[in-house]
Amino acid sequence: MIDVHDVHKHFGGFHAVDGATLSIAEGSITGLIGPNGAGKTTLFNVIAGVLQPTSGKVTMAGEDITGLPPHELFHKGLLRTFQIAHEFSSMSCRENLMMVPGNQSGESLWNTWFGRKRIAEEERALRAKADEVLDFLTISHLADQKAGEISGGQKKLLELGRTMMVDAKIVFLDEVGAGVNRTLLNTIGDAILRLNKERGYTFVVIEHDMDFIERLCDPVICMAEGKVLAEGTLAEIKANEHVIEAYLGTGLKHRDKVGT
Amino acid sequence: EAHGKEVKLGILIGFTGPIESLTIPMASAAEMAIKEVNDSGLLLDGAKVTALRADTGCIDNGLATSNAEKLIADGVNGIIGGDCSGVTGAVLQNVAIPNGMVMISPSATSPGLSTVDDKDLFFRTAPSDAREGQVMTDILMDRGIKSIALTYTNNDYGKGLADAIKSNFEAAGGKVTIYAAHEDGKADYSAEVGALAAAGGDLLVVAGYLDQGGAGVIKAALDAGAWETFGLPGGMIGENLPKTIGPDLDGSFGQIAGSGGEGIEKLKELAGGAFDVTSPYSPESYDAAALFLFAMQAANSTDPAAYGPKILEVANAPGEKIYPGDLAKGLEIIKAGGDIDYVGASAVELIGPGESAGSYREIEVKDGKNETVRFR
Amino acid sequence: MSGNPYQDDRGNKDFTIANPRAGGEAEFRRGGSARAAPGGPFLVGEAMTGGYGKGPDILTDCTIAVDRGEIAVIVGPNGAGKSTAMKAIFGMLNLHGGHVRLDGEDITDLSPQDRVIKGMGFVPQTSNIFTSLTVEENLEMGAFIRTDDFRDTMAQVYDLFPILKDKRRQPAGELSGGQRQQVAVGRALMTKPKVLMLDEPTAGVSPIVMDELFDRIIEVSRTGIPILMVEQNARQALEIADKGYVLVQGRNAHTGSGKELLEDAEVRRSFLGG
Amino acid sequence: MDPLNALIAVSNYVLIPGVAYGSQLALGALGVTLIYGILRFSNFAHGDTMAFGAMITILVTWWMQSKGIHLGVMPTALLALPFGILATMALLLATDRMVYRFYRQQKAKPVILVIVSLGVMFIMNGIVRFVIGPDDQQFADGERFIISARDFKAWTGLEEGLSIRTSQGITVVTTVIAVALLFWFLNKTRTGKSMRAYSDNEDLALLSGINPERVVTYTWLIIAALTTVAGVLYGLDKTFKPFTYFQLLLPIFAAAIVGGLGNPLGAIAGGFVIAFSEVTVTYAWKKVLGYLAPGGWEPDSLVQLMSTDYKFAVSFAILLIVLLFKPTGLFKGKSV
Amino acid sequence: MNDTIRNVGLFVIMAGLIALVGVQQGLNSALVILNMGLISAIMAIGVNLQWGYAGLFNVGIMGFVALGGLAAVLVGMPPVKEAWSAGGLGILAGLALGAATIIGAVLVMKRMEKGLKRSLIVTVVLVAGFFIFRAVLDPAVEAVEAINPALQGNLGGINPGGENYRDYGLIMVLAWLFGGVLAAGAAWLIGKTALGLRSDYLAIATLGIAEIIIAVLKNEDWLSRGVKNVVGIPRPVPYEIDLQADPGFVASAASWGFDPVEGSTVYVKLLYFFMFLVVLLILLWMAQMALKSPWGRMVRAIRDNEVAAEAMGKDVTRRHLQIFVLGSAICGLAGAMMTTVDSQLTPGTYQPLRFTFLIWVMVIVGGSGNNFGAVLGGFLIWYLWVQVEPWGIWLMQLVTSGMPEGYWLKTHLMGSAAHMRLFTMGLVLLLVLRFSPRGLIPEK
Ligand SMILES: Nc1ncnc2c1ncn2[C@@H]1O[C@H](COP(=O)(O)OP(=O)(O)OP(=O)(O)O)[C@@H](O)[C@H]1O
Ligand SMILES: Nc1ncnc2c1ncn2[C@@H]1O[C@H](COP(=O)(O)OP(=O)(O)OP(=O)(O)O)[C@@H](O)[C@H]1O
Ligand SMILES: [Mg+2]
Ligand SMILES: [Mg+2]
Repeated sequence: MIDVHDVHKHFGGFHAVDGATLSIAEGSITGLIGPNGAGKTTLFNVIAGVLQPTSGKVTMAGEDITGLPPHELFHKGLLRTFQIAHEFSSMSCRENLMMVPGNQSGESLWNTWFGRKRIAEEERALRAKADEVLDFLTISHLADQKAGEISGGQKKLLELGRTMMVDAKIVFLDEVGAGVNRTLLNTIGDAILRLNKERGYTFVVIEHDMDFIERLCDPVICMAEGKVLAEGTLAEIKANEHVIEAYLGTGLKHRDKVGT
Repeated sequence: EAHGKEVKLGILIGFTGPIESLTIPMASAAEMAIKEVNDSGLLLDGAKVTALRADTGCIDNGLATSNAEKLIADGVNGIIGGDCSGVTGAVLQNVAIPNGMVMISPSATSPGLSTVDDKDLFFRTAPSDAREGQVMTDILMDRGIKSIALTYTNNDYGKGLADAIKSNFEAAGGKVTIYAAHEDGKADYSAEVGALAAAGGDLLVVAGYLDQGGAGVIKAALDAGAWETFGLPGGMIGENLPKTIGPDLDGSFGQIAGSGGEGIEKLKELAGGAFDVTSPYSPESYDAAALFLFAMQAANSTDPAAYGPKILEVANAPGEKIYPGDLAKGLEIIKAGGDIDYVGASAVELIGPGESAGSYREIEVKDGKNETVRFR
Repeated sequence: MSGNPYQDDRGNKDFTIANPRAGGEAEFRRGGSARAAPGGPFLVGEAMTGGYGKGPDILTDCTIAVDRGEIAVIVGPNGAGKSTAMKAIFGMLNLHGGHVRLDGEDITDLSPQDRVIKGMGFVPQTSNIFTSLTVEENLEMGAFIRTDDFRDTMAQVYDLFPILKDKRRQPAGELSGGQRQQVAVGRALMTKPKVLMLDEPTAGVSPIVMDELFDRIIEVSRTGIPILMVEQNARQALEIADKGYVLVQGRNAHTGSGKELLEDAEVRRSFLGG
Repeated sequence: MDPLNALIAVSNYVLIPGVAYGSQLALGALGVTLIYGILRFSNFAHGDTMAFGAMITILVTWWMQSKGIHLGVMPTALLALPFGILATMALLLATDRMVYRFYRQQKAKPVILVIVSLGVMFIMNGIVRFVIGPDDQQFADGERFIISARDFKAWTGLEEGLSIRTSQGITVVTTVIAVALLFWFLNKTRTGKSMRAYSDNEDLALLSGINPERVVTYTWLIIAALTTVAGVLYGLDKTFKPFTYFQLLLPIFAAAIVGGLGNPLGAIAGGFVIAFSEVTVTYAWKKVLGYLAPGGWEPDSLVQLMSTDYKFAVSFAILLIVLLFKPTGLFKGKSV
Repeated sequence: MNDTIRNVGLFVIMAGLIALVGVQQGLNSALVILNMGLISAIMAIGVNLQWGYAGLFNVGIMGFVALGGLAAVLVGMPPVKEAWSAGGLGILAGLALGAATIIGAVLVMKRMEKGLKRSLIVTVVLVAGFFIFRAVLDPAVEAVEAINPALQGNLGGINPGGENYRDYGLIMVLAWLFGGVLAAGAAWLIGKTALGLRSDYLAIATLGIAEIIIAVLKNEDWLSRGVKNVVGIPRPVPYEIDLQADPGFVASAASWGFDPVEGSTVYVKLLYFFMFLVVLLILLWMAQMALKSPWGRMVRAIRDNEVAAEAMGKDVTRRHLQIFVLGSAICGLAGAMMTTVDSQLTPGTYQPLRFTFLIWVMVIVGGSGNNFGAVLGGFLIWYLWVQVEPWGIWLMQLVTSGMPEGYWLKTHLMGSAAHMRLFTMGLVLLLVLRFSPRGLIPEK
């Protein structure tokens, strides 16, 4: 589906992504893990067109998409969420969702003056769909709240919700779990699995919560220092010494405190 | 006709905006003429004249028109103004002509205003640019100047005057090495002086305002050592210039409208220290106010339609010459059925469609003072 | 777009006439003074009621307390008001009900900066670092109120988070998400606080760093500093907690020791993900 | 061939005026950029604040002159400067208390503050004209030149003169000192760092125990000093007239933007870019080329890229080109 | 509902204020304020579209307004035949060459690989093009400007009326549209280069382009006489003196109780009023419709968070360009209307304070992000701009009332009373913002 070939991204002298090569199979839920600062988000941004790679190539279904602007990638079916939530803060949550689908006829100025009937119909359908998504995310009570005034976790949900408004091919999720209540995270996980099965979405998931990764992801890719460190099933990765040393660690030292 | 006991004159000039520093003396001068008339008690059997000030912002057509409408609503009998040619045109076309109101502008010099079909409602006491170009050329030629650099303030006054100087001077065989505008009120004139100096020339003629960009250009030129003498048209003649620049200005010369200097001296005497009579256009403002009141006296009416045609009559020969301070005398003569030739502070002489064609004083700066060396 | 996705969360609002950096959210308050109110736990927000600006009440009659040597953990669904409760305790929003007491004094009327001087340290959930200052300057700002020599504290922080030492001359805004979290905690530790409040300190950090952080938190609490934190990694957090609060819709839903809560089936199902 | 005269001509008409004007703009832009960085808005009242500081200084200067207090070859205004600064500090603090603080507390969007500053500008505008009137005011005294063109020609026997005014000298020296002080203050002192921290993240500054009101006060005090110095130096070098101070706003803003808003280094660079682009692009190279060309051959035309009518337009065009290659300004516009 | 009542109330108060002017200073004064208020409101809508809805910071409003003024000349005035035969073709050829140079340079930029060679060729094309351009243009300009310079010296416009061009007043409606088109063209050029870069760039670009437009208007005499102004631009309404001479009109005015002078002046202003009102209502309707639709939602999303909007498939740059062009066109339209009311083009009047900052004040005080707010702001600020002058004088009289006649301070203070206009303006501005910091009718 997506092939990343020897991508480098340098900030000044710092090599945030340093020759990453990986490929993501169609229909998979690929986990991307790695220590803080490994270059995961940067790689995401390169693939999603937010950053231009210093060198390297990204292809999607064989087509070169290196450096395409994000809005064009969207229309090719590539969506992403942000690690730091990027909600439309002055709009209501429902509007946040309704704005997503592309090619709405109401996005042409001409139609807003002379094609109002068609717009009204489309809007009704969109609204229904948005409400459905809100319901799914258990935040329908926030439908009319401004997105800037909801809690951090709720913003994350909203971000995920946006990807559900269209038929995406591949969705990049940057730490959906951080700051999300675990019960809710389970719901999100269910949603991801369902989207993957029923609609055939491909997912790439950055996450630090191993339970979450374990439930969803196969395969898992571990990055470190801008390169791919290891690749395989989670079990393989967990057994990898380098990964343990760089990323997983060996658990709490102050075990004595636990359980007192 | 029964005379109202009150005559109202609007003073519609730019109290704020680019020429704000000129307008206070202008208004004071006009109000001094009004006071003089009031003190005499002779106008229309003891009518009392009041002045209403209103702002044009100098460059704000919308504001000027609004304020003109306000003056009309307040029942003015005539408008002294506007000041900058732009707003003057707007007020003339949109307020004065529709309302049949007479305007006498002390400072709008743009030739373009002559083309407005003004229904004989528009007059000006400021002399025309074309005439001054000729006078300046004569002075330059007499002094043996062969080439000049010419800079002008970038508005209709500066441009019109500079055009006139340039065409006259070139026709007389002189050479204009560079012809460049400067904007008033800007922060820095190094660029202009650099370009002017590079072009060279015997003399730098600055067709600007003495307390605006003009002074800035001269200062910068002197400091850089580019020129030591300057040609100074009317807008640059005033006490403030030698005061600002200092002794370095000695030897510079120019001309300003004024007959025999008598008028302006009288105005100065009259004003005492109340305001600066040499400030540009303040003599013209005094004269504008006086013309209104004489014309009203002559028509024995405050109706613009009635006194309008009289303005040319009182301004021009024949008749007894009237100077500042003589307003009472003038009113008396008119009342007695005599004729006056108002000379005023700026040598008023109206030609054609009500424009001034004054004579000029040739000025040279000596020991930090503007001295009149001859009349032209 | 100038590249850095962390900094460039700017929309396209104009930056020429107005600086895009979000202003503070803390409500303005004229600092009052503290009154003696002896007894009770070391830090307690008692029956707090209040919300943002003129909006609805987010907290209703909510009580949170922590005593010396204790770790107290607040858990709850997203939007329950956990962060709001922390801000309320720190004086960043106007309460219209309840009290905050610290070390035998009623500090309800104190301004946030006075609370810092009284010894409270706080790491907010979002925008918790100075992005344009270097890492080292961030730590120095943490020690702003200290007049003594803080170099050894800084060394301790660097020991705890070695990556920060490498990046200490780099603007903190250029760090990755997890690195920023480390800077934020480091900044709070620099105050040498008498009580430490952490809003989701482990959000987005890798497992190894998370373990380190928890270790350090335990260590800090052992020195007698009470710690109040909000956590979504609730299971781990409750494991080390002496006291746990479950907030739902701004109210105390369950309270108990960490162990009790962990064992409560209802709590597990609804809030800890089964 | 006469390269020496060519060099002198260029120095006299391009370099020296450019450096002096550039320093004046830089001082102004520095203030704009500080307010932008720390208080988060563009202050349209900046030009009029400069006028106010200069006005007080002028009034004190006149009083001193009337008492016979002089500073030898230096202008008396330098002695009066501290009074001007003090008065401006008082004015700015009062304005902050009466106007800006309210909006800060309301968490008003910065653009509101911009418009508020427009209101403040109108009011200061009125106050200055009220007190001292709209006219030109003279207050410079002391020795006018360090080197005058006439003396220079006499000494060197060269055809071209070179003049350096005292005010130009003072301007450049003061700018260097002010800039160095400011940098030291912001980067090395505790207060300076706390100002940068506040500028970065208000809430977090609060959580670090920084008193926001104190930061704001310090900022205004520094601004007062900077604006008064800038205003007085400008007045000494050119002339004092309220209207021109308002007009200064445009080049000052342009300088701050091209340098990268919020960045003090940028403000300085921006000042010089603007000043030099104004002076060089419209310069007529005729004379210089005349000196350089062999055998006294002098070009006929002015060899001027653009007439001075387009001085402003050209300097803006240059800004556009600079920004095309450096979209964030010469120095990355960031916080202080 | 509550909000609606409040907003309607605000408009009613505004209407009341203007009506009060009518009572105190006459119908004409009120109508002048009303008409300029309408034009201001239109400009405010344009700026609000750009800033309030899209967050685009345009500090070059003045330039677009001035282009509208230019359009009024280029459409409304008759061609100067002598000038056209003297140098018309030369000027057209020169301009074409200039355009060709720039297009050539852009093409080279697009076609060639980045590198030293490209930069060199682009530079050569530009420099050579510049000199050829000047060589063709300059003599033609000189020839044109030599034709009757005191009164003409320009090429004139396209008014077919010749000598009687004033009879073709309705052509000015076309001029308004052309003003919009001209401004839109300039905005497109700016937007093409500036949008998509950081927004500081747009600010400086608009600031610069406005200065450049004014510089061209002031210095290119062949175009619109430069600083010498163009007077006597025709108008789409009858002339008052013609009405005064028309017995039919005088009779009907009398039946309404007006004398001919007042009747004619009021009538003309009313005609303008209705024309402007129609334009305003059409624009307002269009803006409201657009903003309440998915288009408006998309625009708000872009303003809120450009990065996210881009990731959600919205072409941010294109949308910005569209809005920037539309907003500027509205300003151009208003500029042409204003020049029509003035009957003259005066390049010297275009000052940033009046035409950029004042419009900004209108938008912010009215309430950015709300078209009705912008309209209200347009009226209110314009009203204050012209009406606070007497308040200032009144205030000064109050202050000086205790002082003896002729006392220096009194003279001084009364002398500076005019400056109270700006002072009072500032005070009012601060008061409005104090009690309604998000504007009078805030964004919902
Ligand atoms: N704009 C930038 N300038 C300089 N360095 C940067 C920039 N953006 C990121 N970096 C550096 O690049 C490295 C990789 O950052 P990235 O955000 O990709 O990490 P990550 O793998 O997503 O980490 P985390 O799990 O903590 O989010 C970090 O060390 C960071 O400091
Ligand atoms: N600045 C604000 N203004 C108005 N309402 C707010 C603001 N911040 C949060 N809220 C509201 O307060 C409620 C509680 O928010 P809070 O941030 O305290 O939740 P939380 O428990 O910390 O959630 P999370 O786990 O997602 O961080 C939310 O419903 C939110 O809508
Ligand atoms: Mg990341
Ligand atoms: Mg929270």
